[in-house]
Amino acid sequence: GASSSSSSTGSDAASGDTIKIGIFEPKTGENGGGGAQEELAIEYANYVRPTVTVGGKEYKIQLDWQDNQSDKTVAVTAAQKLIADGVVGVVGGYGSGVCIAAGSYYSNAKIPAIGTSCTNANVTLGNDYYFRACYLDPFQGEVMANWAYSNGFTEVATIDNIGNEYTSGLVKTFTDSFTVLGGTVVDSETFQTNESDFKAILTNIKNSGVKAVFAPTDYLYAPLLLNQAHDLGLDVQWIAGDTWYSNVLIQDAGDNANGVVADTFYSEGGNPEFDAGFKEWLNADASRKATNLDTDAIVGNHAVSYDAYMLLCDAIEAADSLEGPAIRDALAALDESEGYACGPYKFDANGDAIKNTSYICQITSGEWTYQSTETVQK
Amino acid sequence: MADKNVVLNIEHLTMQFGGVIAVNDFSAQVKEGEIVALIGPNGAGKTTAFNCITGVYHPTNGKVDFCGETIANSFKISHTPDEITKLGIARTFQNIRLFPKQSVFDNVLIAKHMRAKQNPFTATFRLNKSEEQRSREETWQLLKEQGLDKYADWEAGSLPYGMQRRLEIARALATGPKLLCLDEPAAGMNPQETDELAEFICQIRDKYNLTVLLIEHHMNLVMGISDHIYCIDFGKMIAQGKPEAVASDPKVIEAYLGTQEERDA
Amino acid sequence: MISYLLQQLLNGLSLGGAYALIAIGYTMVYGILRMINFAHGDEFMMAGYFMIFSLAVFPWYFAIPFVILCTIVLGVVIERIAYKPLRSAPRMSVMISAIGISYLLQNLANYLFTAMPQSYPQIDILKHVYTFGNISVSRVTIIAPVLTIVLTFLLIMLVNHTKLGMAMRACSKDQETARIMGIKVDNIITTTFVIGCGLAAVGSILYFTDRNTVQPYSGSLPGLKCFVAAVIGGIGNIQGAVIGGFIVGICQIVITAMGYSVFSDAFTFALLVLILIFRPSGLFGEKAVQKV
Amino acid sequence: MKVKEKRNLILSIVAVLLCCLYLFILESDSVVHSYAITIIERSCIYAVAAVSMNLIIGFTGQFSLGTAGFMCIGAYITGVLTIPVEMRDQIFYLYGMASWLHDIKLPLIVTLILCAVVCAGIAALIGWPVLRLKSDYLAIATLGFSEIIRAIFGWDGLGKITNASYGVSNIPEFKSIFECVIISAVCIVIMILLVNSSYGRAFKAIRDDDVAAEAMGINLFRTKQLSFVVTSAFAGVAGGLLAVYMRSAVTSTFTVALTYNILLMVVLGGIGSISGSILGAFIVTGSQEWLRFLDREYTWSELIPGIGNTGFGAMNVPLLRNGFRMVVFSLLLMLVVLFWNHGLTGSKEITWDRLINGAKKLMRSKKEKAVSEAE
Amino acid sequence: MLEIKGLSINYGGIEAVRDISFVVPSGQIVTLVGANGAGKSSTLRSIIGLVKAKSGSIKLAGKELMGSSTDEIVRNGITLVPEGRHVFPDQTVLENLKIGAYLRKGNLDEDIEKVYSIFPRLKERSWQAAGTLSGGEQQMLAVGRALMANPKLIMMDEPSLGLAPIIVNEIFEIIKRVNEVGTTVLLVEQNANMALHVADKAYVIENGRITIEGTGKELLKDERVKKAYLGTTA
Ligand SMILES: Nc1ncnc2c1ncn2[C@@H]1O[C@H](COP(=O)(O)OP(=O)(O)OP(=O)(O)O)[C@@H](O)[C@H]1O
Ligand SMILES: Nc1ncnc2c1ncn2[C@@H]1O[C@H](COP(=O)(O)OP(=O)(O)OP(=O)(O)O)[C@@H](O)[C@H]1O
Ligand SMILES: [Mg+2]
Ligand SMILES: [Mg+2]
Repeated sequence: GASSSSSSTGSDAASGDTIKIGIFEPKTGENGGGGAQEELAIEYANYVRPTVTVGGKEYKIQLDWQDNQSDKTVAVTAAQKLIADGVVGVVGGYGSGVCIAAGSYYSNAKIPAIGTSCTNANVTLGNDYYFRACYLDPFQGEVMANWAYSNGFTEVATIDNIGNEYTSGLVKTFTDSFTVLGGTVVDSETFQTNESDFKAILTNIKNSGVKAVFAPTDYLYAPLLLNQAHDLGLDVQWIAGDTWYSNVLIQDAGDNANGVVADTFYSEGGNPEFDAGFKEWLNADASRKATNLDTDAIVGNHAVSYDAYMLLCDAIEAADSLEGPAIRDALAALDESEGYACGPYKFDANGDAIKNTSYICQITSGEWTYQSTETVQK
Repeated sequence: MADKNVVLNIEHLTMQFGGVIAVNDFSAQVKEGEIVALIGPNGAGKTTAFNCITGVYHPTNGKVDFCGETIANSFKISHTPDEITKLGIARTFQNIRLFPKQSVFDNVLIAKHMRAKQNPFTATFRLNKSEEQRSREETWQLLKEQGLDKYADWEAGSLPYGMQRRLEIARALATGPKLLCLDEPAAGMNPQETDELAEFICQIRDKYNLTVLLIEHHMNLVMGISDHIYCIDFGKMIAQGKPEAVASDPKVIEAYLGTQEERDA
Repeated sequence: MISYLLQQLLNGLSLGGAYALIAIGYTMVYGILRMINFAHGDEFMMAGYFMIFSLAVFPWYFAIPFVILCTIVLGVVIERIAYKPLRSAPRMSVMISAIGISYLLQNLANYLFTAMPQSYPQIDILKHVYTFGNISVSRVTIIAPVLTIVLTFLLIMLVNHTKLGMAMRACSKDQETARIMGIKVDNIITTTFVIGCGLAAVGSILYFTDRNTVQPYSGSLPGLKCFVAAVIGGIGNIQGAVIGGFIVGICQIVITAMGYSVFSDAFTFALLVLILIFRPSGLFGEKAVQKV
Repeated sequence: MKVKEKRNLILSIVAVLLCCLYLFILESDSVVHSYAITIIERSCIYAVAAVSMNLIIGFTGQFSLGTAGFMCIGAYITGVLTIPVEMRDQIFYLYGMASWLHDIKLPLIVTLILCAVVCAGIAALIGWPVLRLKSDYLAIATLGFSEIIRAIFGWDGLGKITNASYGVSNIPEFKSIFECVIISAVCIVIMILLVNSSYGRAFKAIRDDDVAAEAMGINLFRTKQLSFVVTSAFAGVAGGLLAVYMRSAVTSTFTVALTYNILLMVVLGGIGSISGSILGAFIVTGSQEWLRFLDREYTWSELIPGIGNTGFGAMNVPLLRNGFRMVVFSLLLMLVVLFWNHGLTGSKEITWDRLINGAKKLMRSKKEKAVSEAE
Repeated sequence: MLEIKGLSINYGGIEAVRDISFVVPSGQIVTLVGANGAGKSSTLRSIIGLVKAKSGSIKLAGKELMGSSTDEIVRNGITLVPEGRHVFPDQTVLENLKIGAYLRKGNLDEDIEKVYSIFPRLKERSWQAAGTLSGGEQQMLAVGRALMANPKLIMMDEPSLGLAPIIVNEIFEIIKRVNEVGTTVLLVEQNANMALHVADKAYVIENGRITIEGTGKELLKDERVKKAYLGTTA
């Protein structure tokens, strides 16, 4: 099938009637998997909307992919490569660390960027040119604390991945909110990145006797935790963040995944039109489906990535310009409700999408099912 | 009570490796200006005795005095090989240990490092030019005297074997020793080369006022140049004295030399 | 409390068993080539992928030998391509070649199988969970240490009491002289890789069955730890590698259980450094005395 | 002899001027050239690290793999001391920054010197136990120390100072490419001077034969220690520079993989050759970038113009996709290791004489070819 | 039995051996003498296949060996006692002997006894690790190990190197005894005096070329040999 791609030769962004949009995602490294999913959604978005109109002229959009390898040193050069290629704006990426590393280069080059699923506050903080389509870590922590407390868990254990800003941020806000609500975190366990043996901490948790565990880790660790917990006979309510919301978890962890609760930016069914279109596009090409791990299930990362692309296009059209500062201003002023997977968008002073709802889903009998919508008043 | 003339005084030296007693209660004296030979069957402990003297091993028992200063004993393990070299004992090795990839000149120049007045800072920022200059000049001087100057740019490893032995001795001389210890300098040399070596050793002894301690299996060389011989077997001294006396000692013949008939056979 | 301790001990033993099997591979290759086979951890990772694919086709009793075979072939091919041409090259080049192969395997896995973790198939007979009161163990937890000890015993018999073992020991000391004895040194080295990779494959089955997912970098951290284990035990020494493996496994569990997971790797290394300071060639390593 | 020296001097001056000119061109429009600038900056920083590693591995023969650890120390020191004071509360939002440290902000040069001093001090301490070990044992012990250092910096007990494993971000970037290049050059020049001094000869003596070196009156331990301390100090500086380059310092950057990567540059360039290490750093960094085009999918019509209309033209090139670049990179690496196993420079320095002789040989062989073809 | 023709060996650019030809007749002791670095060891090492020769031919009983791998050559009945003994230090004396017979099948006890009868000292030490033997004992072991292969031709590279005079005598005794049992011997020696005494045939190698050849007795009387290799005192 035809895939959209760019040629690396053209240096001028608006050469002829094409412009370039940079895709800043990890294709390799620890987050390579997540990056691939987001790319897929961006590719779809590009398929849905292959052009923008500026100054009455229609420009074809070329996607310029650069792999940041989930590595901060590489992220800098990947960002520079995008800048050198003359992209109009950047979409991406998965994982906050790389975005933070690259962020200042975009702002120096006056190129607006829209974060997809980088949930750390520092991505947009103090950076005028970085925007973000998803919500922030503290919000998720609060949501999950609410859910846990209101579902009768007053004592929980937490599992933190040291060095992972996402996990640690969530654990911290969860702990704070949960304590304020009146619950106690009985046992807070930690592990290091790349660890794959969790029996020691799981045994500790088992020993502490809690009924629920909050483990907002990267997806990588989810099946490991669940399966090892099963082997140890640890039977608890697993609560996690958006990263666990993935059909692969059901594949990887099988029955052990039953009961897991996670929140997400987007839950399938939230926007039937988007779901249908994306699924159709996915199913049209076996290689796309393969990249999506052979399912046509839609996760939050798909939705926010799609939205990020759309937001950028909208801003370009709103600004009616290909100049970075103008697009940035248009993004800052943007207040749109139509055409996105995750509902209306508006950015706050930091450039973060103002979102106050999160969808909570649970795996029941081998399928993610929508549970409730949690809203937090800021 | 050190005799003024005694340069090296070994007392009851013992060196044990696990169950093996390589050197067993060995005592010896080396007087200034002498060439003293250490002979004995293979594995008798000659090289080990050298290693104790030069600080490579720390003896299990006994002590070694050099010019009145104790350089090795069983409790004090503070003298490392480099300190001993600094005190004035230089050595060569049974298996040649040059720096084979470096030039002949650099091989000798390295021996000057120890005595140059410098520290890493001055050396890095070239604040010790005169010192460096002097080291280089002295090295040239020595190479010329040893007839090695035409090889100065060669890689040491590519020298003919005999030259390598000679270079190793030159390098040892460059450290400015009072006592020179040679471990089988003639090993792997043919009789003619061995004769040349004998002459060479006598020459440098006179020229640099050296005392020489020598291990060797070539009896022609040993008998020809030594003033005094110690013979050891199983780490124990079995004979000592003037060459002729040792050569005719029945214990030495039995353990080491073999009878005349055997040699002629 | 007792059951808690017992459970943690079991965790440590099973982890240690898998580590030990991998550590043997390091030790054997080092013993014979004086070279750290940095790619060993990645061969182990590849074994994980092989299992995923073969179990999709075969029943487990075919899949397991098949995986072992594939890993062995991989190891032998690597040896032939990347190490054999460098027999007379400086040691450092061989080491870099090993690092290069390790890069290559990781990147290849990344390219072929994507960076997304793939779920490791469940081998039901290994996953059966036993429950004794408060303690739960899966069968693999028990099998790992037992199998390790049995295999080690067989291996030691092989090395010390067979002609092949004699030739292996000869090659590890002096390849040239071994050649003069009529030993086909290359074949012996290949055999060593066969054994090392076979054990890595078994280790990988035990390890991944317990951990359920494989991704391109799954091999690097266990690889490093097993290497540490081999050094702690005295590299080149099979018994040492096994004991080292158990020490590293148990320490890791203990430190993590105590809540210092930040320091679990650091502790392993600190232990290593401490052991090396007092025993510069590991616990059971041959003393490297330089005869002057 | 004299003429040659003069020629070489002139050539060197011309080369340096050309480099400066190139940098000026880049600098004059830094936005357009930003990609080239970052590649050069990164290469320079890695060159410092590679040369420093070569000092201990290539020149002193001590197989130490602690580079990443010392770079980590350098990066954190630089990070913590140079981020703008007003950003600090934001960055340390989890732990809060220690009050005594909160308002200390130093110029880059001062922090880099501090990096060097601190790393040297730590190296002196670490060196005391580990430098007694030999070859592989030393390697694994230093590797271990580097992991321990990483764990300490990632430990939340130090969160008030290091921001634990979240690292410090928003480090001010280089003012211009010259800042990075000049600092790197100065570091490398200092190491070259050291290597060519009497101490450098002592290093090489230890590398070639430590027993003989000791017999030459070289204090083994102190000399190894010196080499280790200098290596670590410059690794620290390289780490500091890297932090500025990345604009952040996080423990996860300084893993064993980083050490291997630098080792790769050293060996690729040629162990024991400083110019080789610099070359290695530029080649490894550069080629990873140049090969970027391999990472995305092409349709055949993009590669071979004119076949777009056939059905074939719309098909993807099956090989090119995510991760293929790194596969190619590792294959290239293996080829170099297998066919130039003494490194690109063959462990000798690149000199003008060598370059000119090489060029002459090339010309001659071409001429000969031309001649033989003519015949 | 062994016929070398036009053998040349290069190391990098250096020509170590240039166009050497000689024969080793069955049942005899042939010796190569020469100064250091003359190329004697290189010649032996290329015969056994450890060093690749540039050109030439090596024939054993009419069979071309050039280009075969070391183990094939050893299979053909040649073995080498390497310069510097090279026993396997961690293995016992007995194991070292068994490795010597690596290519042979069947019962070794008889052969081991035979070696023990030649070297009674080895029997006493059969359980000792070879690395802890004295130099002379190691040399005996190296020879014994080579004999275990039951070779037609045994090549010895400087067996007297670094040995005490008494042991040197013993070694030459052994060489004679080995030859008496019917093994052909190719001997390389610095100690020209003794070597020429035992040799049936001798060649002098200088700078990679054969310059003088003749029977042992002839060479002992040769003026050039006397001057260069036997020393003034001999
Ligand atoms: N580092 C060591 N560890 C164990 N044993 C040793 C060590 N060094 C020497 N020995 C043993 O000590 C004994 C004496 O060895 P030494 O090298 O001193 O003999 P030698 O007299 O020099 O013999 P040769 O003439 O063959 O050189 C030998 O049995 C040797 O194996
Ligand atoms: N591996 C090698 N690489 C390069 N040159 C070598 C190598 N081995 C030997 N040579 C060179 O080849 C020449 C012949 O060496 P060879 O060892 O054959 O001499 P030899 O007659 O056995 O001398 P010796 O009496 O010292 O044993 C010498 O110049 C030596 O330096
Ligand atoms: Mg000796
Ligand atoms: Mg020889």
